[in-house]
Amino acid sequence: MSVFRRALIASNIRNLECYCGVQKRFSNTLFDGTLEKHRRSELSHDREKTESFPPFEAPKDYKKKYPDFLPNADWKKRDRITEKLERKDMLRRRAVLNIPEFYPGSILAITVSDPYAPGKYNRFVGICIAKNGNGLRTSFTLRNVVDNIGVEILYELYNPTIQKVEVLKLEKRLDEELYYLRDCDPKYSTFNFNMEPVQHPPGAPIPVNDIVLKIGPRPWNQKWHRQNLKGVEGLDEHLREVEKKLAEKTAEPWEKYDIMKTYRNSIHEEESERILSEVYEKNLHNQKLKENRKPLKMD
Amino acid sequence: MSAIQRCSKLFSNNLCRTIINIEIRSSISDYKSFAGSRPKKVKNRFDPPEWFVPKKAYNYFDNLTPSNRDFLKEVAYDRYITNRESPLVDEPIKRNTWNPCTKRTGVLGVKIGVLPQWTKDGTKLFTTLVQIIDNHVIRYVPPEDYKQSSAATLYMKNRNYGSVVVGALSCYPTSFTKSYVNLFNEAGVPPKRKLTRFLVTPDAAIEPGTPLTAKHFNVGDYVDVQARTIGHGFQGVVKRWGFKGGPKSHGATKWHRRPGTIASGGRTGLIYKGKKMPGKMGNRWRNHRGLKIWRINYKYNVLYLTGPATPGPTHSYIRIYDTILPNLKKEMTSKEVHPPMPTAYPEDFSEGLPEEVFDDELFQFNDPTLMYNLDEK
Amino acid sequence: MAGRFIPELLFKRQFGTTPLLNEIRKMARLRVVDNSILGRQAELEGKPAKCIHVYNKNGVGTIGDKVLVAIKGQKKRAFLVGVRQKQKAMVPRFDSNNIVLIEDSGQPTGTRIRVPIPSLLRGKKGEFSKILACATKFV
Amino acid sequence: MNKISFNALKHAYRLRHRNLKRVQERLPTGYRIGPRGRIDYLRNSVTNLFREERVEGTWDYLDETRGYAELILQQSIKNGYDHEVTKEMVDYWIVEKDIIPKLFEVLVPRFEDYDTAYTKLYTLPYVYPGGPKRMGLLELKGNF
Repeated sequence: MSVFRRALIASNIRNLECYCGVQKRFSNTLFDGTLEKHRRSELSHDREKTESFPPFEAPKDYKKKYPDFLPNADWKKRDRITEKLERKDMLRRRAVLNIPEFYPGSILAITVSDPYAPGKYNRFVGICIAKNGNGLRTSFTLRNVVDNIGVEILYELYNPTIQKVEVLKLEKRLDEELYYLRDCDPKYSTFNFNMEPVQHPPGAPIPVNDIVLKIGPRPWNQKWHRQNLKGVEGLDEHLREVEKKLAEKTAEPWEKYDIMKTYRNSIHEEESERILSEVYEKNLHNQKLKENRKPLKMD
Repeated sequence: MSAIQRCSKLFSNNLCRTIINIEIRSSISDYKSFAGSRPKKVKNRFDPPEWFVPKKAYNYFDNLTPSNRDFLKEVAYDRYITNRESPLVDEPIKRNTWNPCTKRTGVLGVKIGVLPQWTKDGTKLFTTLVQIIDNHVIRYVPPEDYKQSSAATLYMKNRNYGSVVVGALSCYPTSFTKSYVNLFNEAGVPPKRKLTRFLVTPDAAIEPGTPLTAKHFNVGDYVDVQARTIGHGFQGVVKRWGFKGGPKSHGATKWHRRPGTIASGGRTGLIYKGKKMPGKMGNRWRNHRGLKIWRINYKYNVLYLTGPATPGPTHSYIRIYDTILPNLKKEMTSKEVHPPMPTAYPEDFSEGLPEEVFDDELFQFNDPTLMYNLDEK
Repeated sequence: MAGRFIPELLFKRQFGTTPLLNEIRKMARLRVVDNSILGRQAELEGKPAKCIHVYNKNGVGTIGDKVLVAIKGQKKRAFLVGVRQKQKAMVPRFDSNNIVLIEDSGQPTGTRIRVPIPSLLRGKKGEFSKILACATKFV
Repeated sequence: MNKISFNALKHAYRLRHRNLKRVQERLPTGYRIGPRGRIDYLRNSVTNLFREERVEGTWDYLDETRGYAELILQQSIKNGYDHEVTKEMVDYWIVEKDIIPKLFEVLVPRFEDYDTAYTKLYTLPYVYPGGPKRMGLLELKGNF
């Protein structure tokens, strides 16, 4: 009897393996779990040492401060070692370049080395309208109106040609993406290149600018009425009845409540804490290095 | 339908299914007994060749008590690690120098992802990361013997190539059949999950049991890559070949994703060979040649190769070997440092290794920000 | 694409506009950004310049390419100095497709460009240097 | 709902959702199918689970509901009914409103100290005669 019981338990375990986050990606791939087993296997001649996680607990605001350290949640592209190597590169770059925290809606000034410009550098000021990607692929877009024409530039955050990132005004907007500024009055996306930075006291909460803009006449760049935007009003003036009905038809209000979907598309707390504590440890290490450097410069 | 499968319909519970699993697994694993059950055996196209060794065995490991399981692990560890008779202790094969005509062995890696990197002129490039986990040489067959074996094709018989079998990912021997585990006796390494074969010239002969790591390659060299592409299953003509299909509306009935005519009538009245049709898409062997090694991580044995377009999904096997492209070979010969022959041994790195090595043109993230020189135009 | 520069009263679309690729091919409407009289008049009339040909192998124009345009019943050559299409990192994207008209001799028709032009055009030489001479601002 | 930060699930879950094609419920307007029908089915089965504490059905469907039930329990233990987003979530997912007090007065105190998953899924024998459906039984732990 006991043999059968064990066989039953064994079958359950095998059952578990095919679901427990180690699902096979394609027919010609390894299970995640088996690969991890082999990396740390005793029989391996160059096996990886099990690393103890740093005892530090990252501050709570780190998740908002450093969102680009959290990897892509697409499980088909994930790998532990790749993410670790990527994070190392990011931290190395951050030790050289000071990258302050900013959000879509805050006003930035970016200085880039440019081989064609007279001083070999180029400075651009604008409002951050989107922040995309994660890891080394993080990018953001700045928008400004220069000489009555809208200009947008996409910057890669970890590009080695970026010399300086200045935050002139730190604030948030009601939406995560502000592409609708393209169809609003140009005065809302006009910023002076010689603008003086607004000081943000350290530790204070980030102010939310709850300005609601009026959208311009059609044609629009995108179908704004289908996007549930909070920072825009006056959309109904420009819509016909057919379009309103279509918008109702295509809306998916239940998608907001699909909690397993949000769980699968995000990185859960335990994992993000583990990643951010690593970042925190490295930051502390860098600070110590800086403090030690100061007396050296005095000599 | 076998009697066991039929009974699964009648007494369908979990216990019964496990027993069926055992039956089916054992029948597959012990191939000979399965074949022996038929008195008259007709040779089939899908039958395995004579030298085929059945690999998978029923995993009795789960049914053991934990203490017994640990004991078996200890025995395997003692045999393969602590009391291992290293084949390298014997008189090693003579090491030759590298020349452009030599073909060295390759390695069997696992693709682990794609990352962007930047060069020192500020241009961005995507690199594929390949990890080399636990590779060993399992067997070397010199050209004279290899030509006479049944596995050699006409191509191999006309050329003077020996064969090297390389294995990756060591396992405990309990999960494999006895005949499969015995393949690794010569090398004295634990049985491997995956095996491949590379053809080598006789001057690159290598002893069984030699470990292969990321040190096998130098930064700045060029490699070729072989892997299976992402499998998409059975697909229609629109996804597989990019046909246009039909209109979505305007009175189209059942004519949205169809191929149209496949041949004309008249004199020929036949469909040409190679006509693009629905079928299984992907999961085929594909080559990618002339990829540069930009960066090597010795701590985790990771290579950074050019391009996001290396075949296969993440966590798939990938074969890597020196390039065969003549122009890139010339470039490699003109360099001062040639690839290690037949592979890098630990005595070559007695001074110790850095954690990472970069190509000269690649930007390191420790470096200061790229500035352009004011004098340049 | 070009609806922005046409007076709303004259022409109002009654059909939906899907997100555009904003590619500059033949028949694409372009905006003249130099201070030439020809360009100014065409804009006021509501008949902007129309691309007839792209001097390019793939037929899709990008920043720095030369195009042939039809403007007020004339054929004119022009250079693209800013496009609406999505660009690579560090390359600016503008809200309209901007061109600068040139004569057959290669001399620009206007004397001054009214909008900023991308900085990477400064790397171009030869025919383009005359256009760079009348630029006011780089971005 | 996007603002919620979830903790790790303790049970084995599938990395891709199931479409639940066979969900077809009659409505006055017609059949309810597609992603909306899927969510509506799951809402009903989650409320059923909290009411009965033990539900039988096809294994695949129960496995799908299990994740939702676990997350709702996890969040209601963590935040309570006063939390704005959790309240909205619970109000949507529990269709019969008399279960909500049960969730916070009975189930939350029961599962507060659990380190493991809150539910358990068993396999049941195949139904004969019938199709080759894998049947299952989903229950809340600690029910009597």
